[in-house]
Parts: sequence; structure tokens; C-alpha cells
Amino acid sequence: MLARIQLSSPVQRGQPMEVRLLVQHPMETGFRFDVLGTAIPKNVVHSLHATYGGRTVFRVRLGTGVAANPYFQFWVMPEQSGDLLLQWQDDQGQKGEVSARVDVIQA
Amino acid sequence: MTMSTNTRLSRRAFVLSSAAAGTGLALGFHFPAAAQSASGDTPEANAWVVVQTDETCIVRVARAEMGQGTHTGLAQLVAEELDCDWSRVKVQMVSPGQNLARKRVWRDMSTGGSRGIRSSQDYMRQGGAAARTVLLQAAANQWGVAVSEVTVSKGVITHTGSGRKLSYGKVASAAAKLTPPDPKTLVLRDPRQWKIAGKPLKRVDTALKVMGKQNYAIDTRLPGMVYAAIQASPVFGGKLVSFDAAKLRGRKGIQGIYKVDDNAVAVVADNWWRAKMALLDLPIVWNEGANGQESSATIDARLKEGLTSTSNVFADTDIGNAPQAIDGAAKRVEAVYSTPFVSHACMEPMNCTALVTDYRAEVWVASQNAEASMAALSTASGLSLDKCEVYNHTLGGGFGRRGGTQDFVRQATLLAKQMKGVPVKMVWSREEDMAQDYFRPIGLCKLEAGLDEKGNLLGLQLRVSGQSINAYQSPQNIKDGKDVRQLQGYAAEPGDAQIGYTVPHLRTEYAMRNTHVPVGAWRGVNTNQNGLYLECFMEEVAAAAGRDPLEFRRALMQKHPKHLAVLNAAADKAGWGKPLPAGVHRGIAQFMGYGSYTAAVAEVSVKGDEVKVHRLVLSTNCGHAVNPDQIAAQVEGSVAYAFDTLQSQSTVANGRMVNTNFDSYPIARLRQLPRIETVIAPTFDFWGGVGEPTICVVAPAILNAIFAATGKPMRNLPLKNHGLRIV
Amino acid sequence: MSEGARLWSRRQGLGGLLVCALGAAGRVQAQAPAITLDWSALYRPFTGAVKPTAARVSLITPRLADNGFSVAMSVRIDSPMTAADHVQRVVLLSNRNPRPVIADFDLGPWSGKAEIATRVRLNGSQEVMALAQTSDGRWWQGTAEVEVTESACMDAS
Amino acid sequence: MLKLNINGKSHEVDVEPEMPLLWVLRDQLGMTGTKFGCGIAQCGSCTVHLNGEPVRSCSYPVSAAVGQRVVTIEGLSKDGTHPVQMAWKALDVPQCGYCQSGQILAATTLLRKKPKPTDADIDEAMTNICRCGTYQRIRAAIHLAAKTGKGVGSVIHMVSDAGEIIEPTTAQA
Repeated sequence: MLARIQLSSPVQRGQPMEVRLLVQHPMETGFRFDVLGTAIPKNVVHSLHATYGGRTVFRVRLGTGVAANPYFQFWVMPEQSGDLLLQWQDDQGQKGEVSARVDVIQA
Repeated sequence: MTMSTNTRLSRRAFVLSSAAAGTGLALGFHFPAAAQSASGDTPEANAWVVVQTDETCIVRVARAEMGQGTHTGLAQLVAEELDCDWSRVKVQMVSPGQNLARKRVWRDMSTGGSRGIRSSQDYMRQGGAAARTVLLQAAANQWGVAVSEVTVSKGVITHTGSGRKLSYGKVASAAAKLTPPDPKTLVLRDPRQWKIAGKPLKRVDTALKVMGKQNYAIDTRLPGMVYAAIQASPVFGGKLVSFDAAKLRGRKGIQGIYKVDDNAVAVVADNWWRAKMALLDLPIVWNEGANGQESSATIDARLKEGLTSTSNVFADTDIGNAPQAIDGAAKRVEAVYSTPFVSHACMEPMNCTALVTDYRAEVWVASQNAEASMAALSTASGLSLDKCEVYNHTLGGGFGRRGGTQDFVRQATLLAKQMKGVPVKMVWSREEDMAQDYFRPIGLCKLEAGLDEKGNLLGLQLRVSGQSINAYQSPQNIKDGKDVRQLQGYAAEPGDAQIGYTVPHLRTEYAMRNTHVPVGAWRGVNTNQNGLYLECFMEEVAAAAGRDPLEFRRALMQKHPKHLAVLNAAADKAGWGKPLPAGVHRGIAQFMGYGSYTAAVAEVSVKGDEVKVHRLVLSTNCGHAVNPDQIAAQVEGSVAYAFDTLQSQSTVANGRMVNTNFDSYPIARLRQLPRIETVIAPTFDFWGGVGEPTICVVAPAILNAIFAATGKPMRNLPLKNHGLRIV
Repeated sequence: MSEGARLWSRRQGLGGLLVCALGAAGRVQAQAPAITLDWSALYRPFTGAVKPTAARVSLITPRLADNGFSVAMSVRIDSPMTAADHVQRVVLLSNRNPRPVIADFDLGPWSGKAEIATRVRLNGSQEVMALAQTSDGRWWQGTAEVEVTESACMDAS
Repeated sequence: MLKLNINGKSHEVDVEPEMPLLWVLRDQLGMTGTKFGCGIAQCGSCTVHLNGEPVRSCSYPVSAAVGQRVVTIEGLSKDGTHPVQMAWKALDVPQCGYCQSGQILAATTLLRKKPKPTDADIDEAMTNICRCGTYQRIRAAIHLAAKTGKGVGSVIHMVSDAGEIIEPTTAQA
């Protein structure tokens, strides 16, 4: 699963860092039908979480109400340089992850 | 008088400006120059009514005018309550920007589903009544008398005791300073006593239209404007791969070639014809995808499978045991009807002029919902709503094409975004318009009936197999996988589109079978096909029963008095049962949609392959008849639109539409049209639609007359499939 | 990080592509039943018997959305986001979607700011609510109205 | 430069000789009363008069109009008082109105050639498309303008909820 991550920069110690994440996923609702009138099974990214330096910093449980290609913008307060790791899983058990190295500037 | 439950009018609708000065008012809200009166003074009695010092009464409307006469009808309703001089009434359209800036004081701007009048009449009439209340109070205050001693007629207020008179224009400024009345205290006029509404008054918008001076969206001209012709992938779902811009190098007037979205390419020039001719010569590579394999044959096979399949089918109405009753019946009748895709083909092709800068986005467009245009503009431009504005125009036809589907706004905006600061007028060619439509869904219907020895209908079962509009447009609205919208008009329960027959055993089924072709609301939507299926089949069943088709229907309609009354009215005015000239035959049909009851009687003759429709009598009960002459206009227009069902089809080959202009997609012509008579039978106890509900009875009445003439049921449309054509 | 930024600019195009691939390019919503759900039934699974206080939560959406497939929504909660006083949970609710819980977020003092943005699906015109729970266990809420304009051609069947 | 005579005024345009007259009118000269409907001379929305004859300007090269008298809807009358326009107003013919410039110009030619047209004459002459279906009123308005005393306009039977006719049948024209 493709994903894009963007972080605000520069990241200063003691200042919140903006994280934007876009995951490429159809977020199939289960409400759609194919040409033969068969319901297309629901398959959405149901959980996503972020760790920074190994510690959970953001978590979301999501469902069919989130648009295709889920997009989230949130904030993380980094205390020192480290890796931001985002991981998620869909109903079919497919997993995805994306990470970014964050260098924190001492203010 | 009947009021719907939704009569609560927000207080803010009556917020009056208290900043009055001199003869006019300094309004807290600014109307753009185009919407301002010539005299410049606009004392707003309330959001709906502006009375000017020169006695002009401006009625503000939020709904679109696409020819259906809604602006005239709504103005009549407001003027009725206002009790002004009708000759001084002017209609002013509000913009979505204005509506948003005033917290949507004018409410819904959408114009579709035959709702223009019926879903806004309550609050607009209240707006008129509230304005009258403050105007009368202002006059009473000026005279120092009780308001109960004051009357009004045609905008002239009279003090009954002294005979003193004041015109609305003289008290407008004072009235605007008064506290608006509590909407709950307003008493609306009894529709049976209407003096302005309910009358066949002339339209407010005819004069410009006969002089070529009505400004349509396609007529927009802005300084520095350029013209764009556009083509999207002819195969639905296809993508633009590349185009060879070098081939157009050096051509006169060409200013640029742009990719629009991921599926279209536009040529921009200093003249639309130059842009269009260049586009025709532009080599374009499309990725058609798997849809390129689709055709009318593959679609037909899929729909046929749905007629007998046991999978992905549901029953909506299921009274008694229809299959068993039909199996055990003395006589069985069975038929399969088919109706093709048809196109909206508005006379004004889809178009939109857009101007986008870094801080503002504007479009000049023809829209059935200016707020939908606004939202599409905001999304496509990436600018927030407060930086957007939509200038809506009188539509050169709407018919459902210019409603929720704002693809033309999206395209024009995405294009203009690539040429910031330059106004771009994007116009679709007719071919583009008919290739990129949201078509009326294709469908088949299998119907079965069982009769007893005496010819009484014991059981009726039908199954529609066809494409779902909801599945294409808004699948989340399909509850529990059952798309009842495709069974419009067959509901056993009372509602907007109830079946008019009581059958001991009744079962209606829908088998969703979709296609890659975009589908949408085509004036009358699913009542068109469903009315045809049921009403043509009823004629076959009546014939099998050896009964007169009118008598056969009447026997089944005793518990549906409104349906029956409308059917009887049509039969009565048509002279059902009376002798006809040799070779002329009658057909009849009735149906319900959009809250209104309709029926039709057709007189038709058939000679060889030529069908001549001589006369149509069409009756309707739309509850309240706001303007009988405009109801007649809609009924007359419904006949022409219904002719598509009889003689047109949008066929699919190699994944794309084949019939993309009027040479291969016949549109009804004047010589084909019969003499049309309109029967209006309002019962004043509900508000029904007018623009759409008649269409669905036209085709079955004509087809039933052909059946009467030829002895052959017309099951497979268009009529050329039966070797017939309408002359 | 520059790589991320460059890729980010493709965001719009990517979203558009997928929407088309879903075959959901259509924009008319038909026959949307005006069934709105009772808010208390929607927030109780989160707040228990407690009625959330209408304060501190700003829910921002465009007043008009051209279709309900992707509506921008952002939530901001007035909070210092300290270890002692922070937002720990944010829930987005719809009163008209077939599944009313849109998303359920966990935040903490490490978030630095109590702000979230996403894009949601809305089944027709409705009110949406953001619920927020602060570290003292209290619940707060804010609402916004969205007109989904695709419903221009409604026809009740 | 091509020299055109439109509504009695002379215009010069620098365009390709094959550019259809419609686009010269609309885009070069800003005369937008003449409408684009189909581009293949099928619908008649673009009808103008060339020496009094109706032509479908979407398919008529501008070079062929040089030296001829072109009249568009803007030139039919200054104030909408041409008898055909008056009849159109009297019967409220237009709905959306988009095709009506062309319909009116087609009708004026018919009436010039046949001042008292029959229904068959109208059938033959009036081939323009009206998607709103105003045909019955177009027919009636032509009869009205011609003062033939024939033709059927809108026939309306108002029926009360008691089932009686509350207003007599009204036949216009």
C-alpha cells in the first residue's frame, strides 16, 4: 500500500511538529455493487497508529466514514531526533507502514 | 388550506435592517451591482421581498429557472400573500454566495424532482405574508390608527374609516424598520380564494426570450476571455494518456492545450470554433481500460440474466402469494418489456465560464442547483467557499442533467486554474454533450399476471432488471442492499409514487444489473420506464381478460380514489368509448410520481410502418394549481420529452456512446406532435410536482393505442424495433 | 523531508484518481432519506451517561460539499496539551451515515497540539459532531452543519 | 478581411473563410442571440436570415454570406414588436427559450412566403428542435400572427375536486 508522509520543517525541540499522512486505499464501504448487483465486500483501513522513538504518539480507529485514500493531519511533540513510524491494517489483513527520520534542532 | 409540517420559518428570515436613512435603507448586506435596482434604493421588507419607492416589488428566488415556469409561479405565490400589484413584480435570483453570507436565509437552491414550488411554497408564502404585515403596520403607524382598520389591495393600503390611501412604496422604508411578525401568527390565504396565484398569468421572462436578449451561460462574455473546447475519454472510465500538441503548432488563434482532470483534454483559442476544429485534429491517446469491450449486446445479456436469476434480487412489495396465484390462475399473461438508455440533450450544451485567481474563483453557469456549482467550484479550485461565487443563469434546458452532477463546473475550473486570471469559456460540442451524459438507466421488465375465469386479476408479479442510479451515484443510500428507487411508482404504501391498483396477490422485484455507463436523473427518472412497463402490460392483461382497458383499470382502483379521479377525468375529456374516425384507436394509461397523479388518453392511427399520434388528453392532480397555463406548458412539453422513449436510444459500442448528435438521436419535431389537451384537477389537499409526472403516461398511452390498432403489444423500445416510426 | 514535500504536491491528483476508479465520479444523490439519528444515542457509547459540554471543541467543515465522498473536516480543541491537562480522545460522529462513528482518535501530551484534520464521507446533508475527552475524564463537543449539494435531483420513490 | 452586412450594419472580420457564420456572430461580433445547438444543421437554434431565407448558420461558411443581407434575431425588431414576436408573447410560447430565436426566424420566413399557412405548411416549415416541447404553442402563435383564425393552442380543462369543469375549455388563437 502506497503512502505519502509530510512533516513540517524544521522541527525544533519543544515545538509541535505537523504530520500529514496520505494512505492509498479505496476504503471500500461495502455499500457498492458490481455489474451483476453483487455487493462488493467492505474493506477499509480499520486502525492506524504512529510511534515516535518507539513510543505511541497517535492512534486512530476508523471506518467507512473516512474517505478513500485516508488523509490525516495531526501533531507530535518530538523531544529528540528519532524515527516516526506509521503503521496500519485493513479488513483483509493487509498491512502498510511508512517512516520518516526526524532531526530535531535545539532551539 | 394545507400546510406541510415544515412551516417553521427561521426568525432570521425576517431580520430587518434598522439602519434606514432617507428614502432607502442602508443594508447590512450588499447585493452585487447586477442584482441592484436601477434607483438604488432597496428597502428590504424581508429576505424574500423588496418593495422599492417606485412601487416595484422584487421577489427573490433561490430556485433555478429552466423553462418550467418556477420563477413565475413562486412570484405569484409571494405576490398573492403580499397583495401587491402583479404588474410591478420583478424576480431577482439570489446567488449561493449571498445565501451563504446570510446563513442560508433562502434555504435550498436545488431545483429538481419537481420540487421547485412544492418544497418552497410554504416559507415563500410566509415571506410574502410577513412583508404585507409590516407594510400594513407601517401605514397604520403613520395614520395613528389600529392595523385592524387598514386593508390592502394591489399594493394600495386603505384606512377603512377615513378612506385615506398609501401605496406600498410610500411605507416601505418605515416598514423595514418594524419588528417582523412571528411566523406562527401569519395566516396564509385560502388557495381556493387566490387572486394572483392559481391564475394563468403570463410568465415573467418571455419578453427577453423572443428578442434573443435572454443571457444564457453560454452567452457569457468577459474582458480577455478565451474559449475552450474539450473532450473527455469517449469510453467511460478511460484515462488520458497523451496528446500530440505539435500537430496544432501554428494554427490560427490556438492559445494552449491542457490536460483536464485525468480523463480529458481541452484546446483553448480566441474563438470556440477554432478551438473545436483544432481539438478534432488533435491526436489523443486514451487508455480505455476494460470498458472498451462493453456494448449494447453485453449489457443486454447481463440484464436478461437478471430477469430469471435467483441471485441479487429482492422483492419490495409482496402481498399474498403472487407466484402461486398466477400459477393456479385460469389464464396467464406474461411479457418482457425493454427500454434503452436515453440522453438529456438540453438545447444549450453543457458549458461553464470560469475565472480563477490565487484568491478568488468565479463561474458563470447554468445550474439546477447553484450551491452544488459553488461546492464543485470550491473543491476544484481549492479555494474556500467565501472566496468563490457562482453566477447562475436561466438554463437552456435542465431536465436533471444540470443538477447534482456538476462535471462541467469541475472541468472549467480545473482548466481555468491552469490559466490564472484569464476567464475561460468552456463549451461542450453536441457530440461531447451526448457522449458524456448521465443517461436514463437501461432496463428490462418481466411481468406476469393471472386471471380467473371471469377475467378478474388475481395476481400480478413484475421484476425490473436494470441499472441502478443509486449504485452509480450514491451507493450508500441503498439500504440493506435493496434499491427501491428503481421501483419508483410501484410502492404499495401511500407516498410520492404509489401504485394505483389493488391486486390480491402482488409482488414487485428488482434485480440490480449495472453497466459502466453513467446514469442519472432524466426528467421523470424511473417513473418513465416503470410507468411504461406496468401500463402497457395492464393493457395486455385487459385484452386477455376481454375487458375494456378503462373498465379493467377502474375495477382495480376503487381503493385509490385520487388515481381513479384523474384517470376518469382524462377518459371523460377524451370521450372514451365514443366513436372515432376509421383507423383511429385509443390507448390509456395512469401513474403516479412526484406526489402527483397523472393519466393520458391517446388517439393513434397506424398505416404500414407509419404511426400518427392525433390527439392526447392528459390529466393531472398536482394538488394546487399555481399557474394553470404553465401547468399546461409543462404537460405539453412532457409529450415531446416522452417521445424519446418511443423513438430514441443511446446505444453502446466499444464502450462508448454511438448516438451523439441529432442525426442519429431523433428528437421530437413539431410535425410529429399531436393536439394536446390538459386537464387540471387540483384537490387542494397536498402539493405535488408538475414538471415531471406527466411524461411517464405519454408513451404507454400511445403504445397502448398502437396495440389497439395493430393487435401487437409494443414491448421492445424504441419503436423502430417493431418496424414502426412516428410521422 | 524534501522528498515528502515533493510527493505531497501530488496528493490532489492521487485522490481524484482513486475516486474515479471507484466508479463514484457521479455526484447526484437520489432519494436520500432524511433519517437523522439522535445525538445522545450516538455519543453514549463513548461518554456513558454523561452529556458532553458544548465548549472547547471547534469542528470546521465547508458549509457546502459537492458530494459526500470526500469532505474536509478539522477539529481543534482548546487545551494546553500538558501532562496534567490534555485531550486524550477525539471522536467524529455523523448523524446520518449508515455507520455513524467516522473515526476515533487517541491523543496525549506528546501530541503538542489538539488538532486533527481528515477527509470524511457524509451520506447527505447533516450535522456532524466532534467529541473530545480531556485528561480529567470530562467530555466536550462541537458540531457543524454540512449541506451535501449532490441531492439536487432527489425523487422520493 | 471579410465584409458582412448584418442587421443593416456593415462589419469587417478577419477570419478563415470556412468559419461558420454562427461563430463569427457569436465570438467575433458578440451577437449571442443566435444560438449553438448541434453544429450539424439539425436543430435550427442557429437560424438566421440570409436575404430573407432561413439558413442554419452553424454550417454556413462566413465567406458565403459576404455580399448578402444577414438578419439575426437582434435585427428582427428593435423592441420585440414584430408580429411573430408579439404572437410568441401573447401565447407565452418559450419555456427555456434557448431555441426560440431560431424558431421565430423560421416562422417569419414561413409567414412571408405563406401569409395564411395551413397546419401542413407549418409542419413542413417548422423543423427546428425545441427540447422543452413548445411545439403546440409555436403552431398556435404562427396562426395567431397570420390571423388565420385556425389552430389550437393550449387547451386547458380545469376540473374542480367535485369533478365538475369549473372553467370552460380555453382554446387560444
